[in-house]
Parts: sequence; structure tokens; C-alpha cells
Amino acid sequence: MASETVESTATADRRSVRGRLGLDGEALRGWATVAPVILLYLFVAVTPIAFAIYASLFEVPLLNPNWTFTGLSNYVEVLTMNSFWSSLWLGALFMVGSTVVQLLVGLWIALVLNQLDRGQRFLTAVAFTAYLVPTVIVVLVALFMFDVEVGVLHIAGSTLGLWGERTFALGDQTWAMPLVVLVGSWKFSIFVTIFTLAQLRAIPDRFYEAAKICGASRWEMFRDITLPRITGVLLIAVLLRAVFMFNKFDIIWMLTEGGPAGATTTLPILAYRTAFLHNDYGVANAMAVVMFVFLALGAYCYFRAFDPTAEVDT
Amino acid sequence: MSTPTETPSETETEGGTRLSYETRDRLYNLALYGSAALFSAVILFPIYWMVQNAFTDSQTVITEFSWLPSPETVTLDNFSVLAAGAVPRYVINTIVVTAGTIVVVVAVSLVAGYGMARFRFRYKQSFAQFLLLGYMFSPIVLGLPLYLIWSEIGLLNAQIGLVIALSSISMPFAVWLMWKYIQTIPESMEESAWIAGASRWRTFWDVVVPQTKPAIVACALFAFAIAWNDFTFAQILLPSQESTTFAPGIMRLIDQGGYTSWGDIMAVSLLMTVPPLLFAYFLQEYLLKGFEVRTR
Amino acid sequence: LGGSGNDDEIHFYTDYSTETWQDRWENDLIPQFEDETDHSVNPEYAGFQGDSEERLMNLIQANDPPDIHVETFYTAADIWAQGMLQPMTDTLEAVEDVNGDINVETFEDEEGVVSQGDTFHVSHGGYTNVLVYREDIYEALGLEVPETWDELVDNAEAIDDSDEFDTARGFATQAGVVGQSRELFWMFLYQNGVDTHRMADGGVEVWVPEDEAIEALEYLTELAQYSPDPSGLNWGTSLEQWVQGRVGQMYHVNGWAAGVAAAEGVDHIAENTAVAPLPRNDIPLEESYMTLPTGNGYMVFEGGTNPAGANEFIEWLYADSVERTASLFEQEPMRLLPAYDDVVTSDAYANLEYFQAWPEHLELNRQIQEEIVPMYGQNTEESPTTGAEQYGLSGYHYADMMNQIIVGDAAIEDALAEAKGQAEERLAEGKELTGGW
Amino acid sequence: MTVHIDNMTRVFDSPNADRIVAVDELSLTIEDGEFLTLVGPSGCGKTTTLRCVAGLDTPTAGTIRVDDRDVTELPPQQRDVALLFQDIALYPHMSVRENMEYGLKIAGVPEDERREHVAEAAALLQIGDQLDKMPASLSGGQQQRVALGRSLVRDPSVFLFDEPMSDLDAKLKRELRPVVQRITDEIGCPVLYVTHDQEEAMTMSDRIAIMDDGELQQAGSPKEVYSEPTNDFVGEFIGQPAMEFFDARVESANGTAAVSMGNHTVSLPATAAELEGYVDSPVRVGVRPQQIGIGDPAAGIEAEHVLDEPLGDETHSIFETEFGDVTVVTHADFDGDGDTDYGLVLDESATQLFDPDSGVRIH
Amino acid sequence: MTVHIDNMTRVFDSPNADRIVAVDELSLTIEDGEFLTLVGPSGCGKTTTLRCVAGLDTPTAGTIRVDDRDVTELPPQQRDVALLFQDIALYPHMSVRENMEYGLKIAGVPEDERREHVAEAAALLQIGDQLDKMPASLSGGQQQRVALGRSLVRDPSVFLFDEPMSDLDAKLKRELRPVVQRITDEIGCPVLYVTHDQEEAMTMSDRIAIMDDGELQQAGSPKEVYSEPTNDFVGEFIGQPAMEFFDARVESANGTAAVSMGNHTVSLPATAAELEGYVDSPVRVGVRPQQIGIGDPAAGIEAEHVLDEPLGDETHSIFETEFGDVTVVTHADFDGDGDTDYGLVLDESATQLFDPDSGVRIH
Ligand SMILES: Nc1ncnc2c1ncn2[C@@H]1O[C@H](COP(=O)(O)OP(=O)(O)OP(=O)(O)O)[C@@H](O)[C@H]1O
Ligand SMILES: Nc1ncnc2c1ncn2[C@@H]1O[C@H](COP(=O)(O)OP(=O)(O)OP(=O)(O)O)[C@@H](O)[C@H]1O
Ligand SMILES: [Mg+2]
Ligand SMILES: [Mg+2]
Repeated sequence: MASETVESTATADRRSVRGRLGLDGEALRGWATVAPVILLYLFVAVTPIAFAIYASLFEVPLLNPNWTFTGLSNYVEVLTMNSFWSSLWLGALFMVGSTVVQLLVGLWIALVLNQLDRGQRFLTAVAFTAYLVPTVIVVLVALFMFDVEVGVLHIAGSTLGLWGERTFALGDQTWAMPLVVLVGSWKFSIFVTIFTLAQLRAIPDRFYEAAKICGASRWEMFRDITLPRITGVLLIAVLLRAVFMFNKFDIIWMLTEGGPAGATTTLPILAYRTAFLHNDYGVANAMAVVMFVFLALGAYCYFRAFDPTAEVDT
Repeated sequence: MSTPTETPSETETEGGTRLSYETRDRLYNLALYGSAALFSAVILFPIYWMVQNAFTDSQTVITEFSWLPSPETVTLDNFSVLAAGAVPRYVINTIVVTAGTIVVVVAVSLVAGYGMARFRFRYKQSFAQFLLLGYMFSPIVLGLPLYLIWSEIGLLNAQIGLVIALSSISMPFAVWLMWKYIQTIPESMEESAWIAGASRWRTFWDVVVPQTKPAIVACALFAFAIAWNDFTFAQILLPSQESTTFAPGIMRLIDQGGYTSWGDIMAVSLLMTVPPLLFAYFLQEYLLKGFEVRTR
Repeated sequence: LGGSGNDDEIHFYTDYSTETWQDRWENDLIPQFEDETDHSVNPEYAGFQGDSEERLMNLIQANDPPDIHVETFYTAADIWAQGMLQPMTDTLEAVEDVNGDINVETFEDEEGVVSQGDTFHVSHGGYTNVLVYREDIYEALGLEVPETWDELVDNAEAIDDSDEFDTARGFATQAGVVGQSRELFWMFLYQNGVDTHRMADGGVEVWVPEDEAIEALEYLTELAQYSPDPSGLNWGTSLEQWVQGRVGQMYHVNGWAAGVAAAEGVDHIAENTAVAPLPRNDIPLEESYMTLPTGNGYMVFEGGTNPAGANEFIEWLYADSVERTASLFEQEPMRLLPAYDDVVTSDAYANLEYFQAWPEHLELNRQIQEEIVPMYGQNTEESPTTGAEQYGLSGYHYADMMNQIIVGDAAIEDALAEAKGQAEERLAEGKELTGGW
Repeated sequence: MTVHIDNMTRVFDSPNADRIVAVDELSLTIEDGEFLTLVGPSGCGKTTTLRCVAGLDTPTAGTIRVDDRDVTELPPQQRDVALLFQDIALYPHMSVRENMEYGLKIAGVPEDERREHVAEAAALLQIGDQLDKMPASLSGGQQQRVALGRSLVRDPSVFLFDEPMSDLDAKLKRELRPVVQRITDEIGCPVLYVTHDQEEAMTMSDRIAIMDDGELQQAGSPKEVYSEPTNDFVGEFIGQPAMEFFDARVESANGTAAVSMGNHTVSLPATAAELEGYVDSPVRVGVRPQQIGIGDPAAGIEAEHVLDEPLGDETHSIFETEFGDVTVVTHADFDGDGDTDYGLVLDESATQLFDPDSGVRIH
Repeated sequence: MTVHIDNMTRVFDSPNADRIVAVDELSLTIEDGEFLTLVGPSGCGKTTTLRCVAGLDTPTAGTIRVDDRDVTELPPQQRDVALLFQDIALYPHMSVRENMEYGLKIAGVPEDERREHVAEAAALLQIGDQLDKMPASLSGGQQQRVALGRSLVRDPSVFLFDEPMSDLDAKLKRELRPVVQRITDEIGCPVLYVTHDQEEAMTMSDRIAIMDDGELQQAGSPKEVYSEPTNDFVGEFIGQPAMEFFDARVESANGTAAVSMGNHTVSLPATAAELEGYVDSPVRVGVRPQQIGIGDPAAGIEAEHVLDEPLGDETHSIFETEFGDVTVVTHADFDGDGDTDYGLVLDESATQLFDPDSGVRIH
């Protein structure tokens, strides 16, 4: 009995020491499984971000490999730049507008798809395709459809009197931003749809049946069952969409290059211009860092307010 | 039940204006199918437009507007662009890169997701959060550092280099998805295999992987979307004509000619739209299952 | 192939990169050169907007610049100003020996780019700024080739209003934040009797006299009413609009538009594309600051891996014979006009397959060379061409200004003042980089 | 209120072409206040019947009436029924209280009245202190009580249960049974209770309806179906352990009848006249394991002992005979011995005869 | 082979700081060929014990030996045990055959030999015709058979079951029980069978070990634990319906002892000497519902009839007394009447006395 006790405490100790170091066999194996991810991430995200942050402290003429250390002056420049603040505003507009449209449309499509009993499979495929078509193609098709001579959307819009017969809508200051948001939403709303639809399908029928038995109308069932069941994913989808849209570059650049007259110059566009047209890589990086800080702060507040992870089982 | 007064839910709560059940049902169906028609139209119309113009004589495309294709101008000529010059190369490169990305993403995230779901180790949660933080940095200024790193390690112009880059940006989401999905597979299945004498690795292979199919499809789809879509990374990391992919390639083509043939572009676009459509049509069940994140 | 390669490979970064060019480089010129010498050449193709600059920046930052870079000289002035280019005087001389004297702007003036006795650029061809117009439209509407801005505006209005040419707009007014719109502005300054810079107290200063500039901008704003979406127009898209028959007049270079139309098989436009000197604003020819053609061609990076080989390759291409030089115009024959006197007039040039098929386009090129170019370059004495000035020109501030005014609703005065401010900053920067010159 | 199911049929189209008749011309009446249990093997159509009554499914043919109102085509919202599912279906995103008061909320009952109802029901179900928890943090038994509570606060006009206890363990079942009975008694509406646990059926019901393969086999009081099954299916299904059957032949001598099974004969309480038409024909003899005694081989059906299952107060012993394995309920201390031969003695008065083809009970 | 569990303890660190002692110094030996059942309420540590024996979990202290080999720290792959889970855990992506032969495949048994083994096991389990189906298309009972088959083809050296039948209905359970017994008999290795269904425990086991709260309460043959429980927990847990308890006081007169409960006295078979120390002290009297008779109020504990649960062959009647509700097993035709008063008569010879504090059986 005595020796037993000694032995068992020894085992217990052995375990806890390894445990304390966090390096028992289990933890080692755990880390081994995520090692490839870490490695990849180190290459493709961490190092470049570190590099960018480092570069933000220098004056970097892109057409010359010689950097000059300038401390925080790039940051000062960014924060005193008028165009920075106006782009931040436009960027916020773009982000909020896109996220709201995508959320509503995505949710709506998901709800409809989930209820259909005919043609569901085909329409789902069609909707998903929108998400999978390359951005370049979405842009090219959009440009074609807004073409002033043969563009079908141009003609539709000008017939409705939204814009002039010879106005290129994407080149029009009033229309550029809404249209960029809409074109983006055509593609990205489906992201929300995919998440939501998956979730909707996972709601057991009997939840609805139980509610029907209680006499609940469709609206009440939606309010009391569907909505609470999908809030979790919606919160996550909204966060992801907002982050993605805030950093969105390609679709805006390809559609309008930030124009007309800066009407769609969001922060990423401004940063890109600063880096590659004004050859001011250091300032561009400072801008990216400031954007990152804003975004991280925003995400933090969002988490504090809604805590989307709490809605999803870990 | 037999008289209205006994069914307060019907009359009292909503007042006398409440429509009869049948009418509401009909209105609901009208709204439902109306909605379906509306959004399908919105989604399908650009695709229809793409198809219509891809099959229309390229001169007509830019000069005449018509809602329907007219028989005189229907032609397959635009598709000759698919066989000409660099386009086939771009498309093949895109397929290679996409396939590579899918394979890497699925393999790596499967293993990592398994580790996250099944092993207990410290800082696991922090690790997951750290991955997501990567999404918050605007990617446009990352081109230069990436270029420098890639040229340092000799991965420039190698499709494997692009595959690695694309894989790692797909990673946070893919790992998260796998992690959550594998958590839903009962551990007892693995345990029963261990007891039968199967090693951990063998068990993973025989028992876990086959059951992770939906998540694999979902990750594959996500990777597909990233790779098939990618413009920026390919532009930076695959500068050479031989190795580059569709998106930067087509942009170069448009630039070089100094002239855009909408007909040709619509033809190429159609080609790039068909694989996603097939993907979405045949794998949607798995995909939706894979994306299903269990909420409380 | 592509970006990186072994050490003594000649890394050749070029925007002579249409499919036909690519074919020619890879299947003809490079193999032949490699056969005849020990060198190997690694060509890399650049598009011509944005992308190519980004790629070049990547290469430079990686301390691995290409050996040869092909571009219009002033757009690379910032590179040159920072002392990263290799002198190419000997190469240019060898080329001139074979092809005759160079005739593009930058080499006219000993104090210009050929600074300190050195040349940094061997041109392939030159860009001459012209008014491009549709002969058939002019004929149908009874329009005259405009010589003044008022006539230009009238023509634009007539074309825009005509029902016969429903789809054609009056004048493509480029106002995107890209290269072409700043040049359009300069052209209007030149044709209003002023320049962007001038010599004062032995140095360069920004010189954009307000009245003339505002007048030019007012005309441009007026012209913009007759233009397809100005913000989307740049070198490429304006050609596109042209080929689609959507504009009747525009500012562009050489007969490029005719060439693209021919390449795309839009014959009626290829046939009807004509060029004329850019109209002036009621000033005598002598007061025009219109410059000679701008050279587009080869630069060699000092920091490349094989600058010697690079020069050898350029000499092999251009200093071998007039025939070979002329043959290099088989690809994109209308984009650039040969930069050396003897080439345009040579039989080899006239015998190019393209001109056999399109004799009128040979005529068009000769018209530019023989009629238009001589009208330009009147004020070269007063117009400085220094390192700092070239550097000052390479910024995008005037493009920005054009965009603000024409696309946006900025007041002309304000936007101009701001652009001038930036121009001054940029010039100062240029002076610093080039040591005041 | 009374529920009348008339000639109800529900046919499903199955994907592989053949149609499934889930319910086949079922007619059944549930009187006001009656507790009717529907039992039957898996897949016999119990759930389908229930869903049709609830309005979640619509019969292919036949009608369902509540009193005189035809509700066959009415949506569930308009039927005022309460339905308790086998798999509980509590809303995981609502607290216990919210779950319970959901039906009332929908019906527009004001807040304080709702609270009162819920408190009452919770007290009855002994979950008064769980009201603010989330369902996930309750045990299975507690969840079931909540589900029960959710239905019963509503005071519905028909009460439907679909195997509400099949996920619970025996102890919990025994605990909840009286609760359910008490509550339904109080509400006093017709109750249709589905189960495939015949013990539940026996202990709770006023009447039991036994279904097989979509068809109603018998409906009657627990005692009735236990002691007078209409056919061998019912006989076998009701009672525990299940009734044992022996292939036999009716013999008649001097007006009294007997059955011979193998080389053993059992005389019957019935007269030969009562067995008209079966004399000299094969029949199936059914006896409950409780009614089989153990003696020596000569006295009964020869049997070899296989296994004993002692339950404490009694033992289930399994014997191998020429008719297959036979279970016999023996006394608590019985300890079979594989080496000895036994004889199984059927209690004559308790034997039942069934037609070997149709299965219908003859006597 | 014999399994020895010595002083095994398993402690879990729970997230909210307090440690959970799932198994507390458990010592137990399972002899070769013995069928030992572990029973106990939910959460008492049964599964944890089993997982430690299987190697899926490691004890915090104590050892597990198989014969003389210490396997405490061995991984499951090296233990050669078979384990059947409660939730079956068939691989949904493999056919029945593949599921069953998976263990053999891992062991490197050649294809045809595998087929043979599987065919044999399938025949025994009557699922020979299901081999090429996928598990999802099987019924619960069939799935359970497959799971059983998967374990038994392997001929392991220890057999572990974790509530393998708790998801099945009563009928299926009764059907499968003999199958399991027959199979484990054939393999002849030690069997550790976990259940919380005491009927299963009683009918299948050579020995039953009852656990509560991580601690072993009693281990013995079914009869032993039924008739001689070591404490009131075992008494209540084993036997169905559960033992009834009455608070009482021991009285002694002339050397014979009696207990008085309320105003009713029951004399005891034990002498006062045997109850040394408890005379005049409170005790708990336990009687099984089968040992309680019904008489008139004067003859026994006064009781009011509440409910009858007829089971066909017997009835469970519930009475309300001053000691709370009491269940009594009455005869099949008993039909209580709420208006009459009854008296519950305890069978003196069957009463058991328990210490009211420790719960230990006194006599
Ligand atoms: N929606 C449906 N589509 C097709 N067949 C169905 C459907 N619902 C039930 N069935 C079939 O109808 C038959 C009766 O099913 P039902 O669910 O009513 O049985 P049950 O008696 O409730 O069985 P259990 O005891 O297993 O719950 C079964 O054969 C079943 O497969
Ligand atoms: N991995 C674990 N982490 C923390 N606590 C655990 C873990 N596994 C079991 N426990 C706790 O240990 C105790 C015993 O659990 P165990 O699963 O062995 O019970 P059980 O007797 O099998 O119960 P059941 O009949 O419900 O299956 C419980 O209190 C349980 O909460
Ligand atoms: Mg059912
Ligand atoms: Mg357990």
C-alpha cells in the first residue's frame, strides 16, 4: 500500500511536470499537426507583415533600393493627409454599404433557397457560381454591361432616367460608389448565403413542427426559431465580410481605379496609389498599419458587443 | 375548436383583419417564388449576357444591342481565342494552380484541424485567433515583401510558389472549418479503431478522413474560390508569361492589344464560369454540410 | 524563363510585348542572337499601365533590376535621376552610323538628356503627338481639319450631334489619373504658347502661367462634354474607343490607332484614320512649345547582372543593318515611328509586309515624319530639358488635376494651384537627386 | 372533445418506385378524456397516424374529425393540439421558461398569466428550480419534463405523444409515467399516446390500439388485449416475456377437445363443438411463459435447459425444445441444469388457439 | 487471462477548479471466462473504469494487470481488448462487412480468412444477409449486432462492453442478451460489462459489481446482491420495482426483536442479540414490493390507493402512506379502489434492516 502511494504520486508528478511545460507527448503531437500551417503562415503572412511594419518607418523610394530611416514621420504624414481621412470615410461607406447589402441579400437568398421545393438544386448551384466566378470576369462583364453604347445595364439605367444617355455610370460621381457596392455584392452576397443556408438546413424540421403545433405563424417561426438559430453564423459572416470589404482592392481598382475623381478611392486604393504611383512605399505601409489598427479596434469592439464565437460551439 | 370564439389565436390577437389561412398561404408562395425568380434573374442575367455575347459576332457585340441572340449573328468564332496564343496556357496554369492549392489546403488543414480537435495543447485558442488576425492586414502592400521572399527562396515563377501563397491565405478559414467539423465526429469511432490495434495515423486515414468528406469539399471549394479568383498574388509571384494564370494573363492581353474584343472576353469568361458551376451543382450537398457550423 | 535566371543571362524587360512581338523575340531575334554570340537572353514582357511599373519596382527593390528596360525616357526619369542607368553613348553612335541620325527630341540638345556628354537611352522609335481624326466623318459632315481650338470644339460638337454617326463622340478627353491625361494637358499648354518649366537664373523652374493654363483647362473642360467617360480614358482605352468607332477625334500618338484598327480587322476605321498636327489656340506656329517626338527605347541598368551583354544585344538589333532595324517595325508598325532619319525612307521599311498590305499607312507615317514633325520643336531653345525637369514631369500631379477638374467638380484655379505646388515639390526633389541640374 | 379517425390511409411515394402504405384504412375513435395508446413494432405507422392527427401530415384518404368538425385538411396551427415528440425538440436557444411558455406567447396570453401557468406546470413536474436554465444544461429526464411542460401549459383540446419516453432509462420512465397520467387526467382531453414499449402501454392506457404494418389489429382495454388477443400478433406483442407458440393439431374425443403437439397432448377447456372446423386441423397454441410449468420429461414437452436469467423475484429460463427455444418464467431460485431433461407443462386453462394461416384467435 | 484492477483512482481536473474523482480506489478482479457486470447510476464512474481497462484513459493512481502483465500505461493498440460502445460507433463510410473485418485487416489477416471469420460471426448474429449494406440502412438492433460482430470476430483477450444495449428497446434487448452471452461464453475471456439497467445486470452476469459515486459498493453473484445487499443503496438499486424503505425503530421483547413503524409493528426473524446496538434506535426497514401484501387497514400500514399499473401477469399498485408513496406488486386482476382504505402487510421473513446513517445492512 505504501509503495503504491509513492508510485502513484510519482506518476502524478511526472504528468504534471510535463504538463506544466506544455510539452507532453500530446502537446507535441498537437503542435506537430499545426506546424505546416504555422510554417506557411510565417512565409506568407507574418514575415511580410513584419516587413511592411518595418518599412513603414523608412522612406522607401520604390525605384531605388536605398531606404532612409525616418522614424514615425510616415505616420505623421498619413494622419495629417486630407486624402487619408476622406478615403477612410469612403472606405467606411464602402464597407458598411457592402456589408449591409451583402448581409440582407445573402440572407434573403438563403431563406428563399431553403424554402423552395422545386428547382432548389439548380438555383443553389447558380447562386454559388456567382461567388466562384473570378473577380476579373465579374469586372469585365460589369464593364461590358455598363458600356455606353451596347451595355445592357447602361441602357436600362438611362431609359429609367437614372443617368444620361451618354453617361458612363461607373464614371459618374454619384453612381460610381453605389454601383461598385452593387457589383461587389453580386459576387459576395453568396458568401453569406452559403453560411446561412448551411445553417438553415441544419435546423431540424421538428422545431418548426413543434412551433406549428403551438399555432405559430410563419413570421413567428422565423422570428423565434430561424433567426435565433442563425444569428451566430450571421455575426461571424458579417465580421468576415466587413473585414474583407474594408481591405478590398481588386474589384474597385479594376472597375474604377478609385475614380471618378476619387469617388471610390477607399484606403486600399489610396495605399496602392501611394506606393506605386507616388513611389512612396514607406507611407503606404504606414497607411496599411493604421488601417490594421482601425480594423483591429473595430473587430475588438464588435467582439465585445456581440461575441460571435460564443454563439458557435467550440 | 368548433366555433371561432374558442380559437383566440385566430381572431383576437391579430384583429379581424387577419387574412384567411389559404390566402396567406397563397401570398406567401407568391412572395417566395417571386423572390426566387427575382434573384435568379439578377444572378443569371449577367451570365446569360455573357453567354449571349460569347456566341455573337464580335463586331455586332460592340455595335448592336439586342436582348436576344439573333440567328444571323450567332457564331462560334469568339471561341477561337481559347485556342489562340497564350489563353490556353493561362487556363491550364490556372487549373494547375487551383488543383495544387486545393490539394495543399485540404491536406494541411485536415491534419491541423484534426490536431486542433483531438489534441490538448496550450495556446490552441490563441493560435486560432492569431490565424484570423492575418486577415486584418490589407494585402495590397504585401506584394513587395512577398516578392522579395519568393525571389530569395527561388519560388518566383514557380507555380508551386503561388500554390503555397494561396494555400496559406486560405488557411485560417480552412483550418477553422476542419477543426469544427472534426469535433462533430464522435471520438469513439477512433477509439474503437485503436482498440482494434490501428495506429493513430492509420485511424486518421481509415476512419477520420472518409467521414470528413463534407468539410473537405467545403475547404476545397473555398480554396478553389481563392485560387480561381486570384489576381494579385499571381500578378506578383508569376510574372513570366509561361507560368502566369488566367486573371493577370487576360489583363495583360487586354492591355497589350490596346483593344478589347468584348466577344472574345465573353467567350473566355464563359469558359472560366463553367467549372465553378459544375462544382456548385454536383457538390452542393457536401458543401453545405461542410459549412454547417454548429451553433448553440 | 522569366524573372530570375542564371547570372550572365541578359534579363530583358520589354513592353514590346504584343503576341506578334513575343513570337518574334522568342522564335527569331533571340535565338539568332544567342546563336551568334555566347549570350543568352531572358525576355520578360510588361503590359503598359501600372502593372509593368509595379514589377519593375519589385525587381529594383530586390536589388535585381533587369539588364534592359524598355520605356519612354521621361517616364523613367526618376530611375535615371537616381543614377541607376548606364551611359550608352557608344552604342547610340554605333546605331546612328548604320541608321542615320537620331531624330527624337531628347537628343537634339547637348545640354539635354545627353548630359555630361553621355547618352542614357537608345531609342527604337519616337512618339509624335497628333490629332487623330476620322476622315469619313469629316467628309460626311463637311468638316475641315481644325487648326484652332475653337475649330476643334466646333468639330467635336458637330460629330457629337450628328445622327449619322450616332455612336461616335466628338473628342476623347483623357482625364484618368494616368499618363495620358497629363500629356493632354501639356499639349494644350504648348499649343497655348507656354511650357511646364523654363530656365531662370541658370536653373529650371516651374512655369505654368495661370492665364494660359486656365484657358487650356477651360477648353478641355468644354471638350470633355463631347467625350466618352473621361475618367476611364488612357492610352489603351482611348484606342479601344477608337477601334469601336466611338470617337471622331482624339489626342494620341502617331498612327497607332490606325494600326490597332487594322490588327483587329476593323477595316473601315483603319482606312479612315487620319492624323494632323494638334490645333493651337490662336497663336502663331513659332510660339508653340510642341516638342519633337519623344523617344521610346532601351535603357540599361548599371546594377544589372550583364550590362555589357545588354549593350551588345542592343547593338546587334539596331547597329547591324538598316534592314534589320527596319524589320523591327514589322510588329506594331504604326505605334512608333523609327527614331533614325534613314529608316522611314528605306526600301526595307517600305517593303515590310504590313505596308504592302496597308500602303496608306506607310503614307501616314511618312506624313508624320515629313509634315508634322517639322512643325514641332519651334521653341527648343527656351524649353529646358534637364534631369530635374524630366524628373519633375514623371509625377502624376497634373493627371490628378485633370481628373479633379474634368471628372470631379473641383474649381480650376484651386486644382491648378495645388498641382503647381506639387510640381514645385517634385522639381525640388529632382534637383536634389540630380545635383541641381 | 372526441377524435374520430375514419378509414384513414396514408401512402408515401418512395424514391425507388414502390409506394409505401404507412397507414392502411385506420378507423379509431378517441373519446373525450380517454387515454388511448397506439402500440406496434417499428415502422407500423404509429408516427404517421399521429402526424396526420396533428396536421403535420395529410392523409391520402379518409377523414379526421374532432367532434363534428372535419379537420383533415387543416394546418396544425388551427387544430389546437399538443404534441410531444420522441426526440424532445426543445429550443436550445430559449431558456426552460421560454420553452415552456412559447405556446402561450404565440396564443397571445399576457406575460403574468404565462408565468403563472408555467410555474404551476413546473411545480407539478418538479422542475420549478430549473426554469432559468438553458435546456442543454439539463439531464435527459429533466428535458423530457420540460417538453412535457411545454405541451401541458397549453391546455389543448387533443393531446398527442410520440414515444415521449423511449430515450429515458427504465427508472426515469417509471417515475414519469404517473406524472403524465396525472396531468392528462387533469386536462381531461382525448390523449393519443404512441409507444412501442408495451409495458408503458399496459400501465398507462384506458385503451390500447395495436397496429401492425399500417393496419389496426385490435383496440381494447389493457386487460382485454392481454387476455383476449384477436390474433397471434397481438398475443405475442402484448405481455412480457412474449407469448410462446407451438404448432399443434386439434384432436377431439367425446366432445372434449385436445391439442397434440409432437408427442405431447394437452386437453382444452373448450368443447369440440366450439372448435368446429378446426378438428383434425393444424393450429397454433399460444401460452404465456408465466403459464408454463416445469416438470419431468414425461409430463410435458421434452426440453433441454439452455439459460437462466434470474431477475431476483423470478427467473426467466430458456429451454430448447422441438418447437424451438421456449422461455419459461420460473421461481426466483430456479437454477436449471443442462444435464437434466425437463418437461414443459402448459397450463391448460390458459392456452389459446390461433388459426395457423390467418393468425386469428379461435378460442 | 485474468484482469486485476488494484486501487485504481481516476481524477479529472474540471474547468471550474474542483477536481472530480470519477473512480475512487477501485479494486476488482475479473476471472478468466467470468462475465462481470458493472452497474450504477449515471456518472458513477463505470465508463471511466472501462476506458482505463481498455487503455483509452490512464488511471491517476493504481494499477491494472492482465495476468501478471502490468498494462496500466500501455496504449490501447497493445492490449488486445475488444470494446463495444454505447453509441455503437460503426463507421458510416464502410459496409457492414468492412466494419466487421476492420480489426482483422489491421491485424494483417488475409482476405479470405477474414471473410470466413466475418461470415461465421454474421451467421451467429443473424445478419448474414446484411453484409453488403451500409450501416445507415440498418435498424438500431441490426447495427448493434454489427458492432457486436465487429468485436467478436477478433477473439480478444478481454471483452469490454459499455452499455451496448441502452439505445435498444426492451424487445430487442431481450433478444440480444442471449446472443451476447453465448458469444462471450464461446470466446471464454474475462468480460466486463457496463450497464445501468439492473435487469440486464441480473440476467446476464456471473457477478455484479455495483458502483456509486466512484466507489465500489458490492460485488457478488446476482442472487447475492439481490438477497443480501451490503447497504441500502444496493438494495434499492437492484430489483424491480425498487425496494421500499420505511423509517422504523427496533424494539426488543423477550429476546425477540421487532420494528415499529408508525403505529404498526413487525416482528423480526432476528433475535435481539443479533441486533446488538440497534435496540431502541432508529433503523430503515427495506422490503421488496413483491413481499408486501395487501390487507385491511388494521392489519398493516394504513394506505390509500393511488394508481394501478396492470402489466398483464401482475399489477404494480401505488399506495400513499405516512412513509410516502409505496409500490406494491399485486396480482394481475387487482383493481384498487380509491375509496377503500388498505393496510400494507410486510412479509416478516423478507424484511431487511439498514443503518439509517451509513446505510449498511444490519441483518
Ligand atoms: N416522409 C416519409 N416518406 C416516405 N416514407 C415514410 C415517410 N414517413 C414514414 N414513412 C414510412 O412509413 C412507414 C411508417 O412509418 P412511421 O414513422 O409512421 O412508423 P412508426 O410506427 O412511427 O415507427 P417507429 O416505431 O420506428 O417510430 C415506414 O415504413 C416509413 O418508412
Ligand atoms: N474527460 C472527462 N473530463 C472531466 N470529467 C469527466 C471526464 N470523463 C468523465 N468525467 C466525470 O467523471 C464522472 C464519471 O463519469 P463516467 O462517464 O465514468 O460515468 P458513467 O458511470 O459511465 O455514467 P453514465 O451511466 O452516464 O455513462 C462524471 O462525473 C463525469 O462528469
Ligand atoms: Mg415513430
Ligand atoms: Mg458511461
